[in-house]
Amino acid sequence: MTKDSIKKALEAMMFIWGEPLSHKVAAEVMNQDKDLVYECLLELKEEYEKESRGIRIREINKAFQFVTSKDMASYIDRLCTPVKRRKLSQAALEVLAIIAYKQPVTKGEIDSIRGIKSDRVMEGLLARELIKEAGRTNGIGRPILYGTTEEFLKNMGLGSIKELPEIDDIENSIHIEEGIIRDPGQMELSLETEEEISDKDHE
Amino acid sequence: MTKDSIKKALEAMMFIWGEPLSHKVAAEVMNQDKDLVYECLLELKEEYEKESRGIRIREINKAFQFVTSKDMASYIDRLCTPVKRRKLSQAALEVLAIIAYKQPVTKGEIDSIRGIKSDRVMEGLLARELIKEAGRTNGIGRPILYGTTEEFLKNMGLGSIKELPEIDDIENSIHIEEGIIRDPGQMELSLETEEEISDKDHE
Amino acid sequence: MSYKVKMESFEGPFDLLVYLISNAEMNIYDIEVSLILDQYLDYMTGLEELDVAVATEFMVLAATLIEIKAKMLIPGNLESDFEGDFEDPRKELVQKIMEYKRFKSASFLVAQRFSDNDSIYEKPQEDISVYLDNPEEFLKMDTTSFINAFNSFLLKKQRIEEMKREYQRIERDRHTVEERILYINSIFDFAKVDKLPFMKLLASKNRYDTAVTFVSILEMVRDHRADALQDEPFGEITVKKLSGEEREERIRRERINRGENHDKGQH
Repeated sequence: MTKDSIKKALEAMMFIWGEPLSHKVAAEVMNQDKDLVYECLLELKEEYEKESRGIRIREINKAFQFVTSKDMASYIDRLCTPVKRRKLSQAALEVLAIIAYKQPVTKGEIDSIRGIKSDRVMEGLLARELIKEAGRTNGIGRPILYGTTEEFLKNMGLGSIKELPEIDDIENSIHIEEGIIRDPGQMELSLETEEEISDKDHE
Repeated sequence: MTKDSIKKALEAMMFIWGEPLSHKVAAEVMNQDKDLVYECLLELKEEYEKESRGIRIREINKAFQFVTSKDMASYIDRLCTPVKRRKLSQAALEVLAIIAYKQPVTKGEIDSIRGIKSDRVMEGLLARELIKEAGRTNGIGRPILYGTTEEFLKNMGLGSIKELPEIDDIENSIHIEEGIIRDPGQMELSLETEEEISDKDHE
Repeated sequence: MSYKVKMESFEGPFDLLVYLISNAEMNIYDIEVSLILDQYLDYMTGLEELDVAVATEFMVLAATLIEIKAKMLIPGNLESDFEGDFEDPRKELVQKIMEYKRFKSASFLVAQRFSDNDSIYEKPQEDISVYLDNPEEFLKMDTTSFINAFNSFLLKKQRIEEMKREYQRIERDRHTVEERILYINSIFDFAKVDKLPFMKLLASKNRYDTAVTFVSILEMVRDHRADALQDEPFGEITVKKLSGEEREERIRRERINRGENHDKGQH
């Protein structure tokens, strides 16, 4: 099979599959080398982006799926009035951030960082499949460890958890203004403000 | 909106809609002239065909929908059809191994190595195209020689028979010893009964 | 207080603490604990409206703050020119606050990225139900299982061959009991005596040979070809070869004995 015909087959398979299609599965179906198939998928992804098409290819853990381009959201909204995803509460975002950066992590550790119990918040995150159980520690009572899911990566627009930005970079790039973070509804605005909570400069 | 951006929006809308998308509905969503939109849809359809992509656009009564290209049917079949994995029986694996390592080899030699008749097992392997006839010896009765097939290599994930992993002392281990087959009484003691290719193992 | 903030809007005690510190424009590494504690306790008056579990969490931190304040009141504790192992009682708290702040920042990044990607849509899987009832057969085979299966066959074959060798050896050995009797007779003939110590009859001194010789002599005794004499337990065994006449005499006597026994049994 030429690279070109592999790419065509990949288009068809991704379209039918809907869910992210693993490069290994695709390679097996076509009876081709999986590294070659992965290469083709990456190229195809780039082609769609370069041509700035209405549909794009998203990579999650070496699995690929067709999705709509961000810019098309307004048309889709008007066409389908899709169900708006419920926004996460600030508590949920905190827990999610802790799990994302410290995974695998126990509920005890999360509680300790936040200084408050996170049980209900975690139930919600589990129900939305943003976090999952990821084994147990060997410690007393063998507490459950938690990690993030593929659904989390999708929502973050990340190809893999390795692409998560360094936490120190965030602190430098994100400015938190007091009054606004209190109100979860205005959270998106809060990111543009200037005042900083960090007192590092005083050191 | 330029024709180009109309086309992009149409791609995204058709992708999400799934069912045939009427040019009128699409035109309404984009707030564009419906004839212009129809023209764009026709052009888009042609573009996909000209580039012979894996996904195409199908028109039904001025409504348009993404579908997979006809040529891709076999990949779709393979992707979507769940596989029932069959396992070879121990007897079949033994015979296959002897043939793989000693090929070309006669049935007599195989029987002698295993200490039991292998007729039924070999029929199964021939039917599955894992082994094939590979000429005849010049010996008495000119017995048929057997060898492995390309299907065998494919199943084993080998590029050629030379890539077969080495077994230590294979020659010492599977030498053909005279006495073994002589005493039928001993045979029951020594070898399990022959099995057909079993499909016990579904995954 | 510069402006009013509801207790409910704080995610937890750390969240409140971070707010108070930054609102007071304090250096996080040099918190004025008594001031912050007063403000913190002020806010805690609003806790009555919160559920008990949450209130507890806030009180734990309040207790920590009180403890730190107390420690700091001990004279000398805060003299920076003091040489030695000086441990700031605020150190642990500051570390915890800093960690909390890091993740708080990260949570804003998560929020931002989530809202960015909210506008990307995926479509459901196409209907593939037609394929599902009709699974394709697939031969499951890989090099590892192939080699494992074959190695276990080789092992089995090896065991069988060992067993077979053993079997043949026993057969051969059985044969040699008769051979050994011939050999023993030939030794007596050669020595031209009728009595020989057992040890003299051995062909070699291994255990196997000893056993075969012993079994052969037992066979000869049973057959009235020889007598085995032993003066004391574990003493030397002397083998006496019986002549043809002696043997016939023994056989005759045995028959009589058997006949008498037979008659007794009749009555």
